[in-house]
Amino acid sequence: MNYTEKVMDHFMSPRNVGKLDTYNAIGEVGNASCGDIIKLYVQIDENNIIADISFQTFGCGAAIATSSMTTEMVKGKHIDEALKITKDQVAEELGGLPANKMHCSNLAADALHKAIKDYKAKNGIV
Amino acid sequence: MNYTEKVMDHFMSPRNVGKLDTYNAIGEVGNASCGDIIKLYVQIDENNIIADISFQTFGCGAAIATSSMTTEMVKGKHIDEALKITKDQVAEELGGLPANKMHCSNLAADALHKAIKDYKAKNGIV
Amino acid sequence: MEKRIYLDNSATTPVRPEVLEAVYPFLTEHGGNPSSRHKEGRIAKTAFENAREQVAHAINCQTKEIIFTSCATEANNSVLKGYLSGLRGKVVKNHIITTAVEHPSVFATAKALEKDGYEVTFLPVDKFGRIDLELLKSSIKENTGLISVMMVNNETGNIYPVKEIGKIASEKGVLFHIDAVQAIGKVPVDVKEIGCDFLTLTAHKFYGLKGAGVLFVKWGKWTAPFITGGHQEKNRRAGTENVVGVVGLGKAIELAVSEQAEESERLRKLRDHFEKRVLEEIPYTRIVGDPDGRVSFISNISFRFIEGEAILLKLDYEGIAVSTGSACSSGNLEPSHVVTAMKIDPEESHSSIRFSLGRSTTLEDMEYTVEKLKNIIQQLRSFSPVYDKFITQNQKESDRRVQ
Amino acid sequence: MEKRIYLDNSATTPVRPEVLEAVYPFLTEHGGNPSSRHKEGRIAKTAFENAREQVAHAINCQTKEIIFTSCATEANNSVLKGYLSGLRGKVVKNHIITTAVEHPSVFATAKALEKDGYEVTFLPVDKFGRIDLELLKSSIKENTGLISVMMVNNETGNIYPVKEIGKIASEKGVLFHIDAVQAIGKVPVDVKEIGCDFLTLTAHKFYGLKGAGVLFVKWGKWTAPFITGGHQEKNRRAGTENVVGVVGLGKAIELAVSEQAEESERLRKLRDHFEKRVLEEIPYTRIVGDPDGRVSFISNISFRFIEGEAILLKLDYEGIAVSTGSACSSGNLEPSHVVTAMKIDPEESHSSIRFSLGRSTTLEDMEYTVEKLKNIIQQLRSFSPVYDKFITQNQKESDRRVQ
Ligand SMILES: Cc1ncc(COP(=O)(O)O)c(C=O)c1O
Ligand SMILES: Cc1ncc(COP(=O)(O)O)c(C=O)c1O
Repeated sequence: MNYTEKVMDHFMSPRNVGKLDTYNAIGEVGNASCGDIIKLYVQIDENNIIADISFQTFGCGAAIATSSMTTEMVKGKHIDEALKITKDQVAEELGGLPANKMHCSNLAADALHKAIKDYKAKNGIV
Repeated sequence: MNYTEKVMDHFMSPRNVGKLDTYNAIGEVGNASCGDIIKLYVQIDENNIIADISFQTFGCGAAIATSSMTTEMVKGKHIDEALKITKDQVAEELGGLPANKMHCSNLAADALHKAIKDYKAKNGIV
Repeated sequence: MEKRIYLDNSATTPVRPEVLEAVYPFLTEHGGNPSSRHKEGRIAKTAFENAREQVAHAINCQTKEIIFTSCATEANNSVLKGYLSGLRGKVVKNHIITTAVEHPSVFATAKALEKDGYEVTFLPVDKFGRIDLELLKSSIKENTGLISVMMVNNETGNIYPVKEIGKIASEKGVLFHIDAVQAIGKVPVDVKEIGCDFLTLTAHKFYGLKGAGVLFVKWGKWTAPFITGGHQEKNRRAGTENVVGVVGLGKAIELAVSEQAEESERLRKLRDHFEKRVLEEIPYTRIVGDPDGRVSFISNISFRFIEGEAILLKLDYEGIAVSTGSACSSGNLEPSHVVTAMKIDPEESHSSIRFSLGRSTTLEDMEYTVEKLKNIIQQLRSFSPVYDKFITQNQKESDRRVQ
Repeated sequence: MEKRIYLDNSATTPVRPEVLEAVYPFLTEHGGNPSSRHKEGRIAKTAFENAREQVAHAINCQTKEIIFTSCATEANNSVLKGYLSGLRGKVVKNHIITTAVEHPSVFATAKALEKDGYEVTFLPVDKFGRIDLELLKSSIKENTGLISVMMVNNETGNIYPVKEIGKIASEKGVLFHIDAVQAIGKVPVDVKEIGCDFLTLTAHKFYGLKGAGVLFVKWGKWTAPFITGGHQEKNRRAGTENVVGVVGLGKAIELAVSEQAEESERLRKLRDHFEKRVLEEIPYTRIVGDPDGRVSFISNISFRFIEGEAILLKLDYEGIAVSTGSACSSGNLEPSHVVTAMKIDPEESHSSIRFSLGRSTTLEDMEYTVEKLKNIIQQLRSFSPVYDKFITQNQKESDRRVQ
């Protein structure tokens, strides 16, 4: 039921918060009625490396912590590698999440995939 | 629910217990399956006064106390006066009885009435 | 020990020292069963029955009208289900009227009964959480058997007009049940004056122990025993009596009711001061509930653009205990049925925090809480996408206006 | 304080010091609701879940198989009624098998279900209180859904062959419920080894507090929630958790099970010595129950020609607490259904006293009790009309023989 120490750490001191000054990809998932909205701002460089990333999150502790964790996990990674990151990996990296939070509040990886896929489509990358 | 002090007194130190050496009337009520048997031994003198009385009781605290109380109440009384004594009066004299004991365990007055009526019938008293 | 500010007294209250003192002998030398005939039993019985008198005195009824239960949830189940099993085989009176804002112990139970083929009307509420008495009246039909309305709502603190409902119910010959869990010790609760047939309480909302509750059943009225077996509570609730819980409940209700007027006033001042500061110093906040008809110890405030749990956790870290929506449904992620019934918009429905004050609450606590809140709300909004969007739009609009 | 000898441990046990120590923090500084997300809530939750582990360990099951209830009576009601509501609308499996000697929480509930149109078989017992396994087997029919048999009888101490019943039940695909209230801490209780689907316990029989019970539900098996409302106990038992009761239960069961083997042996010696002396030194006495299959802490003895309550009161006056028949039906005047089922003759059925030993019991206690009993029995018989008749008849017969 309770959050792990790592979740609490990412929740209390979230990494990469806010909106990047410059970004070339955005991914947003969730909606207010389910209580979670996660928006990622991503700066992808010419080698398709995630040079910088930040998040805005409306949501519970788990939503904020998973957002923060996801940005940390993918910063500096090639976008194709980043696409391989799953929600389960994010939860695992945080030492686990309460069962009722696994599904609804662990959306950051989805937002990331969305951002990358949009970027790829826009830039004709396959 | 609990017994009054007076009930406990009559239960712990019952008056007039056992079987009189001489008696000319007996009254028995109750049966083992309902858990109460009361038997009174009565010595009625030529003036129809209860000269002596004793009881044997198989039963709970209330049954023993009401038996004891009844014998005290009627000793020295004329049988016609004794016949007027009711179970409610016995209970009252004891300061009350728990509701569930009023009915089943308060039988001594009945036994007394039986003894006197038998005596009257046998001796042709009307 | 770390300093803590406990503002979750609607969820549960700690045991107060006088209650501990009252129950202590029954945790040590007096271990008897009230149903036993020996001295140990009689001591337990006497204390147990003394608690019954304390309750009867507190709500102005007779001792024989009190049934002790394990909690209000059991008592509410007993009324709703027991009332119905009293009807077994009869087709009439299978309609219940309740509200859309009841505690789950009534709400979910009524929903379950509905599934079982009974007819239930859930009275809607307006955006302040108020019910419409005219609607209640007109909802009563030939087959209406029971009205169940809470006295004080556990999420908003709204007070419902139970006296008026009692009048309507008795005019129409319908039984009336009140869930008074959040009312006792907070407003006067007098069953004679109200005129109800059933009323439920739970000890742990007024500084008693968790695990002891009360079901008042007006003399002459009847519900089928819900828990069957032994002869306890005159065959109306079987099971060995919870001596410690009930003795504690007795002491707690005696104190709660005797201190009610003064304590309510004290908390009203603290609560009003707190709300004034929050509404003035933190933008985009508002009171959830009926501003004109609330108990004085609950403050439900929505902080737009942020989700409640995040606020709760940050406050907790700062030493302040609060809850989001109903504590009873905190295992859940949905906004509560109460907030939903009030038609608060989905985003805001996730943003509300319930501050519930209690005996330990001081002015310093409330000042400290305001200060911490200001930081926390500002910080959480700083990375809220909803806030960002709102501000950006506002900016555009004001830019447009300026042009 | 007056010296008391408490020989009514089957009715209830006092709270043991280790349990008080375990619950004390939750009566003082830790007042939180386990469902709350803040620190106060987490502290309560942790202790509460720790108790669940203690119970799971004690009866050898998984923590998710444990539901905490307010008492065994509630748990027994939950199984019998919840099992049935799981069947709602289905005609099959509406037959329950139980025994004629169950505790009222099963017996009376089964009787009530019978009235509601369910089919119930009450297995008879012999004069020792034993059931016939062959009869049980042959009672199972196409529509049998549940077998409910207690592990240890609360009046006689008889141990029932639950392992054999478990085997029969699983062979026939019938659910099996055990009321293990009087068994835990007295004999080993291992749900895996027994192979049951439901099992119930109550804390106050093993030195926990009154008001906390356990319902074990084998994983994958199901009963409809009995008390509905909040999400507590994974929606299987609504109502704010009784933290003090459950934390105490956890500690109590841990100790009871770890001390079981040694304590049972200690009590067996005391009990056997007591019974030997009583049977030898007081005429017209005998053991009620199965001499070859009883737990070691109960001694039910009939003292012919006297009614039990009189003995109880006299013993109480001498400082000794005992009970007549079942403590649970002591509001009643009838001989218990258990004694009736054993076909003990009516007069003797009123004459039995249950001595139930416990942690506090010493050899001196038992010696003292024998001495007091001798006087009391003699005194009460001295004015028993039944005794008088018996002696007179015996006298006549022996006179006849002499002539
Ligand atoms: C065998 C048995 N089952 C069930 C119970 C009921 O326990 P409780 O009264 O705690 O519900 C008892 C004791 O009262 C008992 O002895
Ligand atoms: C209004 C209301 N009714 C009923 C309950 C149920 O009380 P309990 O959980 O003690 O059964 C609560 C609190 O939980 C409540 O706030």
